[in-house]
Amino acid sequence: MSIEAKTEFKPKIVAFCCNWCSYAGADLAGSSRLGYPADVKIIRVPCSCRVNPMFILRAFEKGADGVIICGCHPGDCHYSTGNYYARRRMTLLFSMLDYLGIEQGRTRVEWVSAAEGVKFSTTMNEFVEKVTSLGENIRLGDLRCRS
Amino acid sequence: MSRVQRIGVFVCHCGSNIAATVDVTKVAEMARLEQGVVHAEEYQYMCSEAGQAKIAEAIKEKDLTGIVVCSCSPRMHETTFRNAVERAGINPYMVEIANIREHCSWIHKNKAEGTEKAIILAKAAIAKVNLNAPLKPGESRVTKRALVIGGGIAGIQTALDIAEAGYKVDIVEKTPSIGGRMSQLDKTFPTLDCSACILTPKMVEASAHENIRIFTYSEVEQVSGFVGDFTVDIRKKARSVDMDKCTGCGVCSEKCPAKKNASEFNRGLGNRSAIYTPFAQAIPNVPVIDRENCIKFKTGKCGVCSKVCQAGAVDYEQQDEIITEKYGAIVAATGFDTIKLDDFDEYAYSQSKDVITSLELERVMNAAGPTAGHLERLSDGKAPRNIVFIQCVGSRDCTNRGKPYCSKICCMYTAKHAMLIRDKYPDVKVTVFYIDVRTPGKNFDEFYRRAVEDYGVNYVKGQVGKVAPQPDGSLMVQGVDMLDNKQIRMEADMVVLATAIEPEAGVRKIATMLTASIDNNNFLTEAHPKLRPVESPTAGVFLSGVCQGPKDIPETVAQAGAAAVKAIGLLAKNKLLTNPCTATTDELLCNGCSACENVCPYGAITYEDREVNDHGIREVRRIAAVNNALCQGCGACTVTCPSGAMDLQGFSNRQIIAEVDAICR
Amino acid sequence: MSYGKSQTEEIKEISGVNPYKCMKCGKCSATCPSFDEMDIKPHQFVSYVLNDDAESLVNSKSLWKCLSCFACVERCPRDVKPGKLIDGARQVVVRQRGADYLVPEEIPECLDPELPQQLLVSAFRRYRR
Amino acid sequence: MKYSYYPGCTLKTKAKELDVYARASAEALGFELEEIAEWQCCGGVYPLGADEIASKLSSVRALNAAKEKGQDLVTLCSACHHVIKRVNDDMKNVDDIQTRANNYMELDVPYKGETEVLHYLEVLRDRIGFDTLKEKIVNPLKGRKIGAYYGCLLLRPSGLMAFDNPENPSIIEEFIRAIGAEPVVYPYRNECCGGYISLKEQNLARNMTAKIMDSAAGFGAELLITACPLCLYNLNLCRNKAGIPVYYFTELLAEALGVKREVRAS
Repeated sequence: MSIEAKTEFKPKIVAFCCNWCSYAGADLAGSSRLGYPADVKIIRVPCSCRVNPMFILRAFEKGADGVIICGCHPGDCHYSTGNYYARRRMTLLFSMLDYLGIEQGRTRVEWVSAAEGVKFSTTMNEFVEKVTSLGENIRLGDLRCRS
Repeated sequence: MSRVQRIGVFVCHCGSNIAATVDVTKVAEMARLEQGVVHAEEYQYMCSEAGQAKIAEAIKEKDLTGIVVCSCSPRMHETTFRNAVERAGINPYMVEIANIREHCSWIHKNKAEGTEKAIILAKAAIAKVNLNAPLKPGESRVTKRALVIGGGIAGIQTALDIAEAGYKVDIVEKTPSIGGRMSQLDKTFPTLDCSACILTPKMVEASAHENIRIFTYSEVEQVSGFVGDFTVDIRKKARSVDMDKCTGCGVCSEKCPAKKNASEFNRGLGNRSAIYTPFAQAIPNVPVIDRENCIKFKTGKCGVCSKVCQAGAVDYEQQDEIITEKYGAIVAATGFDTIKLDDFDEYAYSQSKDVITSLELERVMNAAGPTAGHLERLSDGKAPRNIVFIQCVGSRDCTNRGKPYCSKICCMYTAKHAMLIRDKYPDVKVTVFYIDVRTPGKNFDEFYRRAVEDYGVNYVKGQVGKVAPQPDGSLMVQGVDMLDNKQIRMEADMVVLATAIEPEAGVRKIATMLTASIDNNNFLTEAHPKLRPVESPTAGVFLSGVCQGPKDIPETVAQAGAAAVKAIGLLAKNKLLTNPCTATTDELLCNGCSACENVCPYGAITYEDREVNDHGIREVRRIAAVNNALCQGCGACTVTCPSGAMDLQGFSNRQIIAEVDAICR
Repeated sequence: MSYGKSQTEEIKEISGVNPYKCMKCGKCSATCPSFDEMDIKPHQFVSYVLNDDAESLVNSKSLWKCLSCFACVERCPRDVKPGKLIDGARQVVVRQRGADYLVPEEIPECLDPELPQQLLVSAFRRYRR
Repeated sequence: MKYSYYPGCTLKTKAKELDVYARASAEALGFELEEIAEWQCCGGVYPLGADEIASKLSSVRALNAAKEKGQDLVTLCSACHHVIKRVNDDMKNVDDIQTRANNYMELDVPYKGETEVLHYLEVLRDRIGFDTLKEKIVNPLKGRKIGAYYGCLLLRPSGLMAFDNPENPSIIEEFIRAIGAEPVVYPYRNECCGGYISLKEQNLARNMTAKIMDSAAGFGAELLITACPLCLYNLNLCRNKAGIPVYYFTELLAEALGVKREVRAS
């Protein structure tokens, strides 16, 4: 591994998208051909409130460089209040992660509606750019897995 | 994991949609190496009958227990593939979709990158299916009644169609009468029918229909429940007039001394009394008291209306009333308004009475309007000789003062106005400043051409920069003719602004109550822009009319009918299958703390004392129990649960973590 | 002239305007107080840039007729900022030596006793590098 | 209350009235204008080119001087106000300009748009209040019909200037009402006077101001007021035709506050 040529850094980014708004927004970005880097991989969840902080910790532990959670706009949640729960939980989690050394720029919550293909694409482009500028996440990775 | 899965992976080319930027063969090859995968193949169109047959065949031959389809978004074809595998004998919830089209092939141009990502997405889906378990949907009942929010032409048509199919339907309208914007129009394009003449019979039909109840001067206050079983609170605002006693004679309005209140129906161009019916054909023909402007309510003295009412219908003590009703389906038909022109003062709308919106012109042209149908300047009552129409005022405007969309109806109604004016007043010169004339629609372009060719309306390609009121009361219009490349300065006596339309102000509140999606322009979002244009993504909520996007009357009526059919299709069912992806408790981990109960938006979680067998120890514990008919599967409880006892079927902790692992591997 | 960059590219860069945003409504030309003095009209600037015809733009009289009154910028429904595009073309010209619209020698004949400094300063800034 | 004050080149020479009456009125109204030491000319026009830095530095210096004193920066001339306000916005919101300008300036603490830029009229409206101003008027200009001439630079682009409604402004009309006179509203009060075109093509500016003057006169204005020396100059080019005199708004303010004579005497 150590003798491998140094290639351009490609971050690993996990995006949790709620089924009703953001996942549909991502679909719209796709059907409108609004590109964003392939580094983003989307996991579909019913609602942003389904995202357990454990999932995010797990992602960082397994080598993710950034995690973004997308949900419906405040007031538009399919389940009325799920995105409010998500927002509160993530605010706490992100400040804790920051304390642990995982910079705020590696985590983000964004509201993207089903009609906002453009916003989805620009958000992902911005986020990837930000995470790329921060470089590889080494803080929470399992050090035993490294050579 | 109950047993080791035997997974089949099916990679779709989607013609060239996927195959052009993703090496589908390689995806299938790589999938074959994943844990549990015993079969992988690719095909041109997995959703086709032949594609589905391939899945069925593989299930039979290889005894598959789980399926991964790498294709388009699950929002497109998840149901298709679930049904296909069910027919082939395995549980439909053993299917997972890897979205390698919308989330991959369509957005990545580099084939190597696209292929790599598609493989990872496939791996994530495979990892998830390894942990899938068969699920069985429950059943819920359907209340055989529909609610229509909004009593304009969209709401009336939807209600009539639902009622004709034999179902009960309620219309909730916030103003004192049904009729909506169409009742304010004078004539309609492209046939020049009188608007009231074609609308009034529909209004009467709706009010007389045995299956239709109309709540006017009422608003939806609260909505709970879900498809098939909504519970809605409707606020009937105090009308101050007893609807049963009132005979609609109109003496109260006539005698009311508070006469100088801007008439909403006439767009503020005329006055009405404090007790009023908005217009002559109003339904119901029962007045309301506008309490803010009523002398009795302001000072305690007056009471004229009560004294002159022979029927004794005036009731100053009347209170708002809340009606709670159950519905199986809800149709939003909340309509539109014109935008405020505060930020468009270059057209002098706020500085001159002779600069009006097109909707105001409708009232001016209408026999029941403020000028009794005579075309005259509102400043001095003089007949205009030069009228200038300005198109796209606030439409197609991406700055923060306007709307980015085309309002769609303006080109046609301006042609109508121009034609009607030239027809009735041949001496009046009519000039239209336009950016583009957009007339797609049956007989629409012919209509516009008639305005030009037969009626001599002068269409000028270009915009107006400024309308300047002159000391003599005329209006100096400065515009450009882009074809002549000349700046034009022309004097006009009247300027009409084709003002952009926007969804009615209260729609955001209603969308929130319905948990229906809404876009940045406040239009309600449809479930699919092409294939499900009248359904909201929220099950049981349908869209009718301009609340979904700009439309003219024929389109609105067509969509209203389509929304009705969707509602009828729902009401015709006796039972609905519920989403089986509900929360479930691990009774050995639950400590009965009530945290989940507190976050559940549906009240689906209760507690019961249950005997559990904890590694040989039998004891009765307080344990969370989920009502599957009520649980909608959001998952809020799963994260809240401190002991990790709550999980969500179909989106379990282990499944999501498996996906995370597969992506980060 | 410039280092490998076309003049239209230069105009776009200096002005920061994206001409593709324009929908050709003509509002800028309808608004412009100097319209009659211009040979290339404000709305045409966008087309000239799109057609890669910087040659005509830099030789246009219009560059010296724009008053920087920002009326077109204010009223443009597409946020194109046509005035900035005109200024971009003007910059291309004044940044080249010897292409000054205003030369110091002609100042004395322009002077009148009431003339405010502000006028000289502004004109110098707009007409010269 | 003390404000940093940026007079600008013309207020020291041709437009002395604009300046001296403003200072005297400020004193009467209980605020002080503290002139920035060694200010330099703003350049008269805002440099539109996205890559221009050097021509913005004089504004940045003035802005930073006000920041160091912890004061808001008050301007009088429309052009100075326009330039300084927009440069301030660049320093606040455009990273590239902020960085490059600070590199030139080599300040101890980089300037990042902290200073608030106020036009004198904004001080009257938002800090003093036109109601308070009205109370302090000793010599109301009763019966005078005054047209406000705004010009371009105070109003546009409205998103950045945030001065007033760009198409139908009212701040000077309110000011006129406060000093006891009657405002005359006319549609061309926000149309361009011709600006710097009058240096080489006076006739063009004259045509433009004639339209403005005629409109104002038509609606009954007996005099016009403005905040810009160049506007005043251009309007006066066609004065003979319509015959309406043009004044700086500060002169009428001083008159209404009863301090005009003192200034003259001094």
